[in-house]
Amino acid sequence: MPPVNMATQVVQMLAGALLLISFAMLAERRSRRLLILLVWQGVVLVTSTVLVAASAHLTHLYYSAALTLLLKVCVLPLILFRLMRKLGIERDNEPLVNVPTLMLVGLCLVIFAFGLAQPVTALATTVLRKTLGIAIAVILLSFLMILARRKAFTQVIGFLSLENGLFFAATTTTYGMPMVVELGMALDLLVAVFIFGIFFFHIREQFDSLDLDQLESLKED
Amino acid sequence: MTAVAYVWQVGECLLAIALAPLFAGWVGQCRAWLQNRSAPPLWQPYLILRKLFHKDAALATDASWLFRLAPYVVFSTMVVAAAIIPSVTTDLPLARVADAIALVGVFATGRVFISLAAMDIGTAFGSMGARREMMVGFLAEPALLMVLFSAFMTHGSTALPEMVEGLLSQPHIVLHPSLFFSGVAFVMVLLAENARLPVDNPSTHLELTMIHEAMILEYSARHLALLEWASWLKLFNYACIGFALFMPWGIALHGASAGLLALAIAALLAKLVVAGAALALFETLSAKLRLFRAPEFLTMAFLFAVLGLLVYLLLGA
Amino acid sequence: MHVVSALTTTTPLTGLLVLVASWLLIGALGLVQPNRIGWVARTLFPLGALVALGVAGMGAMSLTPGFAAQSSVLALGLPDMPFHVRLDALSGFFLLLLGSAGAGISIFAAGYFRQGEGTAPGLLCLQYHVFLASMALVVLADDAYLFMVAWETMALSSYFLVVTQHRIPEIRRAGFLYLLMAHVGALGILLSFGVLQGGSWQMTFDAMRAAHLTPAWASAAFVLALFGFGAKAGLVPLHVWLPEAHPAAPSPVSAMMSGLMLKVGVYGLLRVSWDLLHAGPWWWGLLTLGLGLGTALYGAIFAAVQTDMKRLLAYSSIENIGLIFAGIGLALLCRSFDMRLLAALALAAALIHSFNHAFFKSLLFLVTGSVMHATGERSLGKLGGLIRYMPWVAALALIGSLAIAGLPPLNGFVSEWLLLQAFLQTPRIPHAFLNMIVPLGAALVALTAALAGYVMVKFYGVIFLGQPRERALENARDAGWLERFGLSWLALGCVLIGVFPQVALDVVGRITLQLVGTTVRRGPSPWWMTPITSSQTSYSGLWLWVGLLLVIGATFVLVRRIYHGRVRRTPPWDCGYPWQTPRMQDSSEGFGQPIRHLFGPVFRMQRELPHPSDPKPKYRVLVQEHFWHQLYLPLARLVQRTAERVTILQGGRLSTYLLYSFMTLILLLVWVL
Amino acid sequence: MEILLVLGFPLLGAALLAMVGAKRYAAEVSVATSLATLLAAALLVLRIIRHGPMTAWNEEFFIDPFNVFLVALTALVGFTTAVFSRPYMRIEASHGRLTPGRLRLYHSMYQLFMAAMLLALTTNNMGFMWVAMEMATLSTVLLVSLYRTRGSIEAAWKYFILCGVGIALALFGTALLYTAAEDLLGGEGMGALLWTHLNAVKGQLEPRVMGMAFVFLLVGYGTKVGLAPLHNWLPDAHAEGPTPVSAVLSGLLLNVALYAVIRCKILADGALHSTLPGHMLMGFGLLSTVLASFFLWRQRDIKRLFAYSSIEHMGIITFAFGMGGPIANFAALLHMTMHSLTKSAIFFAAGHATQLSGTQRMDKIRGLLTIHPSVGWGLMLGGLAILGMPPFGVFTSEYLILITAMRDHPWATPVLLVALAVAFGAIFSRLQPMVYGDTDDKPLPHSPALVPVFIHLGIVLMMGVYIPPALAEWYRLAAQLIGG
Repeated sequence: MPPVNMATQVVQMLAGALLLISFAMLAERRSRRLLILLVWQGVVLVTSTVLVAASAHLTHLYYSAALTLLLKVCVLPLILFRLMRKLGIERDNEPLVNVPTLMLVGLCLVIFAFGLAQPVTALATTVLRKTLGIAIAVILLSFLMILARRKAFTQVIGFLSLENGLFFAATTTTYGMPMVVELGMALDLLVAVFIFGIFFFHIREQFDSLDLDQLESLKED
Repeated sequence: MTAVAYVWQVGECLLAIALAPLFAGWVGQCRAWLQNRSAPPLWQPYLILRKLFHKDAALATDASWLFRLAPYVVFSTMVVAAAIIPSVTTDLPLARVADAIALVGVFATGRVFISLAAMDIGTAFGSMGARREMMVGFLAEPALLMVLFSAFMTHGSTALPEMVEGLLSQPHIVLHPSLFFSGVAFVMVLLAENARLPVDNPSTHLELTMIHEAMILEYSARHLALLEWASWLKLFNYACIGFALFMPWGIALHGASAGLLALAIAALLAKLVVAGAALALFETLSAKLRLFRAPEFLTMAFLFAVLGLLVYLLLGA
Repeated sequence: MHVVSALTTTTPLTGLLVLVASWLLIGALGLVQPNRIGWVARTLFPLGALVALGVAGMGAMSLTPGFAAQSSVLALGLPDMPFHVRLDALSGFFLLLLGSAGAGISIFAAGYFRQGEGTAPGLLCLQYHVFLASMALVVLADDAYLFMVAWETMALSSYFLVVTQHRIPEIRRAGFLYLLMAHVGALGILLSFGVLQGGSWQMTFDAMRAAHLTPAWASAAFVLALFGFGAKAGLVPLHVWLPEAHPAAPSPVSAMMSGLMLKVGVYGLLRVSWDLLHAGPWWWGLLTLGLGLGTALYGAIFAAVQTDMKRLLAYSSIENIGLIFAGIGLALLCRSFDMRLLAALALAAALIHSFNHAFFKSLLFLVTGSVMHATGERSLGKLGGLIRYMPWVAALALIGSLAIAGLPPLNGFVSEWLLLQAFLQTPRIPHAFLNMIVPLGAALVALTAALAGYVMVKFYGVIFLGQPRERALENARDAGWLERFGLSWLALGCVLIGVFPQVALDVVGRITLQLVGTTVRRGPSPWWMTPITSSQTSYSGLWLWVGLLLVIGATFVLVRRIYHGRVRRTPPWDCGYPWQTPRMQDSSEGFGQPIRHLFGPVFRMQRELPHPSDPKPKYRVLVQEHFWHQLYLPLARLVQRTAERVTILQGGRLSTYLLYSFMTLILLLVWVL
Repeated sequence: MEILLVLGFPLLGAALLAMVGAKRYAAEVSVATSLATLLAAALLVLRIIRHGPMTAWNEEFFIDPFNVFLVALTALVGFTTAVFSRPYMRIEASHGRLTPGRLRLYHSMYQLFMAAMLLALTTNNMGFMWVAMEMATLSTVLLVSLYRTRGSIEAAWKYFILCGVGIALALFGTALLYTAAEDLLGGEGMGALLWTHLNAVKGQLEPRVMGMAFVFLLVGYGTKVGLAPLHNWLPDAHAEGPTPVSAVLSGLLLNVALYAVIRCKILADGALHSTLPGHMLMGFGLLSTVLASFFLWRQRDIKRLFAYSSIEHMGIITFAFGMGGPIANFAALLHMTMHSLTKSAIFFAAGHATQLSGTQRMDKIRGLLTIHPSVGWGLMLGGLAILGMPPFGVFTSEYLILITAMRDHPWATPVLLVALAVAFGAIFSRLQPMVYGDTDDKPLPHSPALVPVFIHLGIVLMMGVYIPPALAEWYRLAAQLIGG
């Protein structure tokens, strides 16, 4: 059992922040603020990654931190901002279920996630693994967010925050994936967002709104 | 199988052929008496045959070969049947050729042919009669078969001669309750099969009700003669079956002497007299059924026969 | 010639494989010039007939006394379970049936198939010969896999033949129903085999013979087999496809399906219940017997009310299959009480009846084919009087009708005689209840046989006798020589078995020896049949023929002698009614009337009776089956409703879909926790 | 070396076609690329047959009988599909449904898709496998939305989101896998994600983590396999995309996804020492089979119909893998092959059928036999084959699966049989009126390419009655590898 040093405590604190942010995203109605929250998530992610790198003296984690910074804090939000302005979608959008219920469900999910991670964290070799529960919670929450929103744009944001959660889990629990793999993932993510962008335009020109209620024509009857 | 046996075989056939019209005449005469009519002579049927054989045959324009073939087939089936049935002696070489089941089959063959012939001309009555005949047949046939079966159960053989011998070999008369049912069923079948009241009336041409007569409407002269003869033979055969099953006394067994055989013939004649009178009486007393009722009558017969079988299986007697 | 000698030198099994292969080859050759009728019909089909004769010959060789079962393994099939083939008496018998009847049908088909009827002749030729080959393979198969493959190929090829005229919607519907039922039945058979191998995961029949099943599993296997093979053979209530599919097909195909394919179903049941399974409880027999008798009566009743000649024949096939199953059931029953002789007798009856049915039913179906070609009519209401325009077909059809009606001295009577004899022995069954109930089966058999007579008089009389019900019929022409040849071949079969029943009994004896371990008592000579004891029962087809012909001849001669023989042709008398029209004859509906009256509850009838004051009165009666409306349609509705419920899952809303995967994830996580 | 070729050709082709894809000869280029890939795959197969399993490029790639046969299958179907799509796309263009730009996108994305699948199959690194799967998703999303109709956009979006989320879950599963393996194989370097290494130490992997990891991987990759209730994207994507894409989706992508699932199952089996993963697969399999067979009853769109049938068959295969054991695995692999060959053949024929009648509504498609016999026969025979009618090979595998089920899980057999019977009734009742009867449709502007259809069906037919010993041996080896 390695000593609980400063860095790890900070990391755990950051993990809490991450969870907080995802709850905030769950509650947030405005696309613009959602995007800002996403950026914050990225920032938290980067810092935590750096800290982990520092505490564990892993050079390749620095690279991945840099990559995250570049991708999740700069590039992607930038693209999304421009898209948002182009498509003019800052309007409110109401979740399918009202916010308090969502919160409640989210709470249950967090408890469930902790319960799920408990056996793993119990026999954790690195302190950091204790954050696994939080990572799972973030993932489930963003999943919840995706399926609770009815705008294509918000779904994408949810998707990205899901990715963040994954990334957090990867870094904290396993000191990050191998570099090559991470590069590949980053590339995929980038392409994905580009395609999302393309799709927004297609959807809009076909359905003249990004409302997902329009996209319910393909079904069995 | 001695040569004598074969002689008797042929002799029995000829006897049947010869006696059949007489039996029919006797029944007719009894009926006339019972109905206070002046009776035709006993040999009336022979006169009819003679008359018919002297007429010119009038064939419908588009009668096919089947129409002309049928009378011969029907007649022959009845003769073959007569050869199988032990009316005088049980020492019949041919009886082994076809047992009771085959006998029913032979009757059926005759029926099918006469029905087909009736349909051949394509007149309204012909086809109607054919249908009715087959309707009667498909119920009467299994009934007869069931009667024979319960007899088989009691005597342990489907060959009629064996049955008779089985029955005669018993020291004292055994009463089989099953045979009562079979007997009733058999009488009903006999009436139906031979176009007798209450199912059919041989002595009318009332178009809407007739069965047998409707089928032979188009026949004349020699064909008609053969068919009439065949029908009389049929009646005779049925009577003989009845005797063989229910009152076989007097029938000569294997290797019986000439005297016994003469006795057997006498016994046969006696039985015929009684049976003819009884038949006439029954016919006089019973009224013609509506045609729709006929199937029910026959179903009754069938059920009685099956009942007889069941009773035998239950009581073992 | 050289080929023939080569075949005879090789063992029957290899010879058979070669023959089957050559069937396939002939079929493939049909695709060379699919539309040249001269090539396909006049060349290939006769070749197929020759091959069929070869198959029959090989089958016959396997039935000779000195023959021991041969088996071999092919280089085909699955890696772990290659194709096993085996030729023993049972399969040999059915090959004999297949070949001898098939030859006649093929010859007929050579004259029958013409240009421009739905599928191209070449393709028909392919499907036709694949059908034949697959049936032969089913009979030869010695492992479950080959059996199933051949079995389903048989169903498939016959399906394609059924939908030859696919432009007609009813025919498509019939084809669908047929293949669906065939497939469901095949699933049942597959399950049965799965149970039969009983733990040894060898799917060969040898392994199944060796396997020892618990009574429960054995019964399961038997019931499944009865279901599967019954569905193919047309056992009530699995028969619904049969009256639809058989009429839909071209007549030679109907003949093959009715005459041959149903027998393959019978073979399957025999193989499973007698060869693969060991003796089981008596209720197997009672079940089969009951179903068989029910089917027989049901088929006969429905045949009597049909107005379409091919449907009528189809129902009559159901009836005959019922009789065959009754025989098998009786045999099973006796086996369970170890009454060898009786079992052998019943089994022999069933087998000979299969053989007979193959001949006369094929004959009659082919006859309907000729009639349809000559008149273009299928409905009995539009036929009549053809005996004058098609004397050949009429004469041969008469033989077929008499035979199927079970009249002596033809072959149909022989098998029914044996069956009745078997029933007569049943009081000796050592079971207080059965020995009372089973003999009553004889009553049902008798009733069925009599009804068959009724049906056949209707069939023959309405088609060939009386006045033509349509003007057009008068320019109907008799069938061509190839068709006549085929018909005559089958008719000859009917007569020969009728004349020499003991020969058939001897042949079948080889099988009863294999399956039951004994044969019925041999007659003193080939023309005497005394299956039990000579005193109890005896029948001689030959002497009956001689007797009948003798008497007919004698009568004829005598009448000629005493009669002057003047004949006058006059219009029919008919009680002196002045004018006659063909419409005044009794129609097929009229013939159905007594049956409808007597067995009313069995039918589901819709009648349109004319109103007394109706200017142009119209009478219509539609007879349907209860099974269809009370068993099959509800089943279909159930599936339909379930489908409606299920489709709710695909609601079209993305969030819902995500919710599904979300819940799945949560549930699985809970599961692993 | 061969691996490099196998992956290189499609990548090069994708790049090349991205430039020249709009030209007239683009289709030929695509065909050539696929042919080259096929030959490379053949070389690879030969090498494996000669030298047995191999790893390459410091163990980043790993070829064993299991995946090499999938590589061969993928290359083959990829090639035939390319051959098919040449005339098909030409007809589409002449019907005015596609612009040259779209054609370029189509050809290049098609090759990219092939490359992604081949990478997913050949890589030894679970991370790369994930990357490749994501790549395949992205490329197919673009292919599905090729027509830019409302329907295709909607379908593509649903596909994208569902599979994207699913894939993300799979990534988390991979991360957990890494976590579990890290302590044993060391976090530095790549060791902890190499399947071979994991497989070597699977016995000691931490069970709870592995259990969780397997759940995430199963749900993730299972979404792409189309296991109910994760299947909802599948019918839409198949129905709305161009037919060649439907063919490769059904024929290949599902297989590849299933391959990933099975690789994970092998590890999970070793780690959990329990039948849990097997039971999960069986559950998914049965559920998918039954649900799909009932879905089939309500279909009006021909491509949706066969999409659901794909779900059904994927269910059967998954069930078989779940049962495990040499026979079941053998049957499952065989069924994979048979299904992808048959189903792609069906989609080829169905594609031309829709072009003939100008609609995918089955009640509008009539009388194929009369207007275009080869299309009609292709559809009919393909349909019968996919319904498990002997002598087609699909029956072989279903037969093996059924008898294994009867032995190991008798309770499941009736369920399967009911599903099969229902599916039979549903599909065949739709198939018949389309193939038979009369029609007034007009023949096609260009002659259709039905050679692939009959090649596929020919192979399927052969496998029904005769499996070459070499092939059988190969399947057996693969089955042993999967074990369970």
